[in-house]
Amino acid sequence: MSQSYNRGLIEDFSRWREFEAGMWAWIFHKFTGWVLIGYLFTHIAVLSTGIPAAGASEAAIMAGEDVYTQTIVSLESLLLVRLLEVGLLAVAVFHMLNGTRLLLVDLGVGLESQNKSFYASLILTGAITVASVPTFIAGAF
Amino acid sequence: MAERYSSFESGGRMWLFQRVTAAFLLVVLAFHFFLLHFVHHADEVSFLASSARMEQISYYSLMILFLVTATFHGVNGVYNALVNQGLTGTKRTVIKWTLVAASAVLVVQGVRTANAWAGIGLY
Amino acid sequence: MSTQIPKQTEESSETDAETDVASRGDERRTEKRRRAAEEQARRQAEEAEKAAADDDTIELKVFRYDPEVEGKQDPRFDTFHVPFTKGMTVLDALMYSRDNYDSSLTFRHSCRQAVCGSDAMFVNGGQKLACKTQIVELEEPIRVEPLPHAEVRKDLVVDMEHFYDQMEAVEPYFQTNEYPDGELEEQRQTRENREKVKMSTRCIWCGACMSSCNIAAGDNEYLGPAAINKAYRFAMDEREGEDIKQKRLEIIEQEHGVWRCQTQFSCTEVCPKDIPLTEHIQELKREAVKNNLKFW
Amino acid sequence: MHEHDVIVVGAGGAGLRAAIAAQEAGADVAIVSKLHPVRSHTGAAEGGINAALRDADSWQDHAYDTMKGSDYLGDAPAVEALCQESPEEVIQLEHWGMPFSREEDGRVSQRPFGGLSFPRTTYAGAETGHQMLHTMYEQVVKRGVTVYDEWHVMDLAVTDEDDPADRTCHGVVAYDIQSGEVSGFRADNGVILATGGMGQVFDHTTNAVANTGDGVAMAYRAGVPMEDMEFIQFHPTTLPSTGVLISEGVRGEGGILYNENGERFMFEHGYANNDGELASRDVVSRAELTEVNEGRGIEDEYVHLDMRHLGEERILDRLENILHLAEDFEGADGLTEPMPVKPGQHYAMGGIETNEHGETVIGGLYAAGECACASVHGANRLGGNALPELIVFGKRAGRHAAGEDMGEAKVTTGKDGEWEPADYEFGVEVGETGGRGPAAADGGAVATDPEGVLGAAVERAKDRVDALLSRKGRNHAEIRSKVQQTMTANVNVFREEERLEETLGDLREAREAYKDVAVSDPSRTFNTDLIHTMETRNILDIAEALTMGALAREEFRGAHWRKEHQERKDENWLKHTLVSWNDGEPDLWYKPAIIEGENKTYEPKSRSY
Ligand SMILES: Cc1cc2nc3c(=O)[nH]c(=O)nc-3n(C[C@H](O)[C@H](O)[C@H](O)COP(=O)(O)OP(=O)(O)OC[C@H]3O[C@@H](n4cnc5c(N)ncnc54)[C@H](O)[C@@H]3O)c2cc1C
Ligand code: HEM
Ligand code: SF4
Ligand code: F3S
Ligand code: FES
Repeated sequence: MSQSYNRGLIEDFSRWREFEAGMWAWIFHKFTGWVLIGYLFTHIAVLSTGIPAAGASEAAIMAGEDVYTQTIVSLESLLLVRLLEVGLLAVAVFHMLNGTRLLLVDLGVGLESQNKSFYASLILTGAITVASVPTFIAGAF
Repeated sequence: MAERYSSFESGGRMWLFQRVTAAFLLVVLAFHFFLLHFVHHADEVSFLASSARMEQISYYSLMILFLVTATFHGVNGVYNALVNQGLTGTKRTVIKWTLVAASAVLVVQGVRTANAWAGIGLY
Repeated sequence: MSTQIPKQTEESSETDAETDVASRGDERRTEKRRRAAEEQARRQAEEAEKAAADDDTIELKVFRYDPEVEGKQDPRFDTFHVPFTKGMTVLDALMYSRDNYDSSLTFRHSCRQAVCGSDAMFVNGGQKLACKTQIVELEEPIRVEPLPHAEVRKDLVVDMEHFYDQMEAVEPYFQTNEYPDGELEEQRQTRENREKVKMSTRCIWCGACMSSCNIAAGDNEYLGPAAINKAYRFAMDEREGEDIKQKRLEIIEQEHGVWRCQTQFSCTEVCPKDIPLTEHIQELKREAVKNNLKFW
Repeated sequence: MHEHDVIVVGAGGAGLRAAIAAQEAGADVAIVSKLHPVRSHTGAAEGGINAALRDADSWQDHAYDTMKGSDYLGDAPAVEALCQESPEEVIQLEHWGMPFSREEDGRVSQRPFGGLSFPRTTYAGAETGHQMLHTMYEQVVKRGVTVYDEWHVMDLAVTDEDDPADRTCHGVVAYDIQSGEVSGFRADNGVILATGGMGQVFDHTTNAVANTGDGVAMAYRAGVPMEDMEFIQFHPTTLPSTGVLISEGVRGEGGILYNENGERFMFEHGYANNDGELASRDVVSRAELTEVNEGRGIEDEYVHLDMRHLGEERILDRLENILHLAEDFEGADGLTEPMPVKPGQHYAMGGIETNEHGETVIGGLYAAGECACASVHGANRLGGNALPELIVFGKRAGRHAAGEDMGEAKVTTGKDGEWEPADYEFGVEVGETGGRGPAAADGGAVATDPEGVLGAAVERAKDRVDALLSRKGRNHAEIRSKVQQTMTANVNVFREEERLEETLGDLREAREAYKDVAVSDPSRTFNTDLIHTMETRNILDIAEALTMGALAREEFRGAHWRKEHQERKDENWLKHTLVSWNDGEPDLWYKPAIIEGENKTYEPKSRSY
């Protein structure tokens, strides 16, 4: 048998340009899923400061001077963290909306309009994200 | 001829759990976001407020369930994604158990935190 | 159950190739290869000139590769200028290029009417059936490549063995435990049921769907949309009966079966026969879950 | 070398059915095909399969219709076998799961078809052939029959005897398209040819690019006569650029044909004052070509088939697939513009001479399907009669080859029964140019033991491939296209003596040119240039025999129209034309058609509907 040529990366050359809705949805869902699980780990790590905080004095807790409250407050005062939170919201909202789309697809509902529902997820994600910016940024300055 | 063995018997089950947890998360995550960013603002979070919420048994159990389902959903999702990209053999077994371990750590740590807030002595 | 060429033919052809090395024929062939390459270069130059003079031509960039021929071992793109005629398809343009410019241009084709499934290829970044793709619908220059995620044998020809293996792995043949009595009695089937399997029976084994699926690209053992669709065709046929359906569900539920599908929908998008592949796969998943719930 | 009891060449409907039958009869079978089975052109058939399934119908009626349709050139024993066995074969397909269209009560649907006295055309939507092909391939997969796909069969291995009737076929020689290997396939019991149509002899055809009549040419060179080659069916509505078939349904629904001047020529030029567009296939084809020849064609090539007046709703409802075909293959929108159409070659009634068991005159060599001539279609094939031919004669050939006793055949082969020589003088020399090989049969070998015969055939094939690959010369494409053009210009629906002679001259030139043919692609991997070059040789042989038959047959029967001879001449011409490759020289002869059936004689009547 003649050896045959493996095109490696060439295979995917120019493929993305023809990606249709379903493919983008798949990629975005993957991405957002990974971000979310990543966040879940960090989130729990940050919240764990609540464990040492529980050992603090009553007064400190009442005054909000425990490790936990301090950590959160100082994090929340950083603009970067606020922006990241907006990003997280966008990611979560997209994952939820597209996740709903996927659940419907699994139930065999709306397979015909799967591209439309993807675009709808995108637009809604955008809208919700923009609408929530004031709430998220409030008090950061 | 493609092999037709099945070491993945529970494929259908895992698939179903992924969907069921997704449906559950859909509701709880929305609630979570709403409560902690819109009703209460994130920058107003304090140990006091958190523990006040956690002391309610219903909220506590919801959050534990939230943690467990999210962990399962997220980790199983990652595992599936890797398997779908062609992860096989020893590598796959190693990653599988690593993920299980990570999940365990996550859940334990999460429960401990919740306990701390709720004033349950176990942390 | 194998309908493939037994492996030994591969070996014997190898030895053939070896004994050939010393032969005179081979020397002549080497010489000819060199000449062919020169000839090719000359023709291309001529052709480009001609094309420049004529503006009603289309520009085709075609992937070329041949493991045996010098100058083609490293893949490259050749440009062909083909005079446009109304109704011209990508396949027509390729045939014109082959018959008029370079007779070594290689691609599979036969029916020219989208029923034999020979000529699925990668045209301007999408899986298309060349004979069913009108030139006017494409942006120029038209880039023609072999199907992605398959091994290239030569030019636009890819190895289809893997695809065939997957198709044949799902017991793709009708099975039933009871036939009607009476010599000339057919099995009854309702119109609704025939309607249900109708689309799934239209598959022409072109492999476009398999090539477009990222999961199939990553997991070589994934049955792929076409094979699952084939399984669907039988699982949903009421003539087969319940216990056979049970068996079919087990087949599609295997590790590399339906659960692999991530509803990318690209298979459905590219299928030249408009088979709702994703829908069929999803339906099988639900059938499988329903079935499993009975046992869990 | 490979060895099996039965080797089936070709994996279309006929080949697959033959393989299944032989396997069921206990033989070790292998299929050798230049295309993967599901790529075979059987998949293109749309209309349906004729079978007398219902109580109100009978196989006798089907046989009567078929004899009449054949213009009495069918052989009654073969026609009766076809009609008797078609029902059980169709039910067999149903039992194998073929998704036929269904009636309310769940039984398979049947529809009316041209020339049939009962609606007995069983169908699966507009894709009957596709469903049939895939259903049978599924059975082949199930049975684990060995399939050597993408192996191009080059030649037969037959013993070297002077009389073809004494020759025996021991196998075939094939070229592996993937690797370039030439290998022998020994058949202990028999070789079944099922290589399908030969549409590529013409420029414009509904047939696939792979339909080059290889089996017919191979058998011919080995000594089997070609029968009734002059009878070619042309379809009046095919798309000009690809030859894709636009079904008769469009005209059935009321589609109208117009010429360049917008005249409804079927009426305005008096081709068919009663039926107009709905006249029979050959009449409409001739009318269209007359328009074009007289300068009223569009772009001097085609006419328009207009269905816009039917209204969008009706078109979408009944003719939706036609819209897709015109759009995909011609870039024409049937809703807003007329569709271009012209006549195209569609089906070859003639082929390898066989009896009703599929046996040829050479021992151990069988043929079935479109490449064979049993003969059931005679001078004209009825729509829906080719698919049943595949399954009925495929099965018969398969069983016989596997050694089943099927009784004495009533149809004779070779110069066994009654026959007469033709004393037609061709103005041009025909047959092989240049020298001859050592063996009497081309493809034969001087050796007499099976191994030796096959070995010699393999050696010769290897030499031929080596020669084609290493020498310098002409490209075959030029020659092929010349042959196709002259055939379409002169041997199509209109046949005049002078132009037929002219074509023989052109073919002679093409044969001369072919002597210098060479393959410019030096590769051993998937060398389609080489395959096409070998096919062109087959096209040449077939074109020649076809034209000879068309010249010699001085009458108008079925699809064969002669300008100088405008009537059917039953006294002289109730006989088959045969052309044998006699030591490189075509030998033209006749044998009587058999109109006596089992219980009745099919007396020729005028063929009017
Ligand atoms: C568009 C169209 C519509 C039709 N509609 C109908 C209809 O409605 N009803 C009806 O009854 N008939 C119909 N017919 C006719 C009928 O479909 C054909 O006559 C029939 O399918 C031929 O089948 P086959 O098995 O003989 O050959 P094919 O299906 O053509 O198969 C030939 C096989 O031989 C193989 N082969 C050829 N040469 C070689 C070689 N050198 N070496 C190895 N293998 C080789 C090929 O690979 C292929 O597998 C239609 C035909 C066409 C073109
Ligand atoms: C809020 C509601 C949510 C919904 C409706 C949802 C829905 C889904 C669905 C249906 C899938 C399966 C995709 C497939 O297998 O084809 C999925 C995958 C995934 N989800 Fe969620 N999800 C939600 C929340 C979350 C959360 C909170 C996390 C993080 C912990 C998360 C992480 C993931 C990951 C990592 C994947 C795998 C992504 C991949 O395929 O690579 N999801 N989600
Ligand atoms: S399902 Fe569609 S794309 Fe896939 S092989 Fe069949 S016809 Fe081709
Ligand atoms: S592209 Fe692949 S992931 Fe599923 S929907 Fe189609 S099989
Ligand atoms: S040539 Fe047959 S599908 Fe395109």
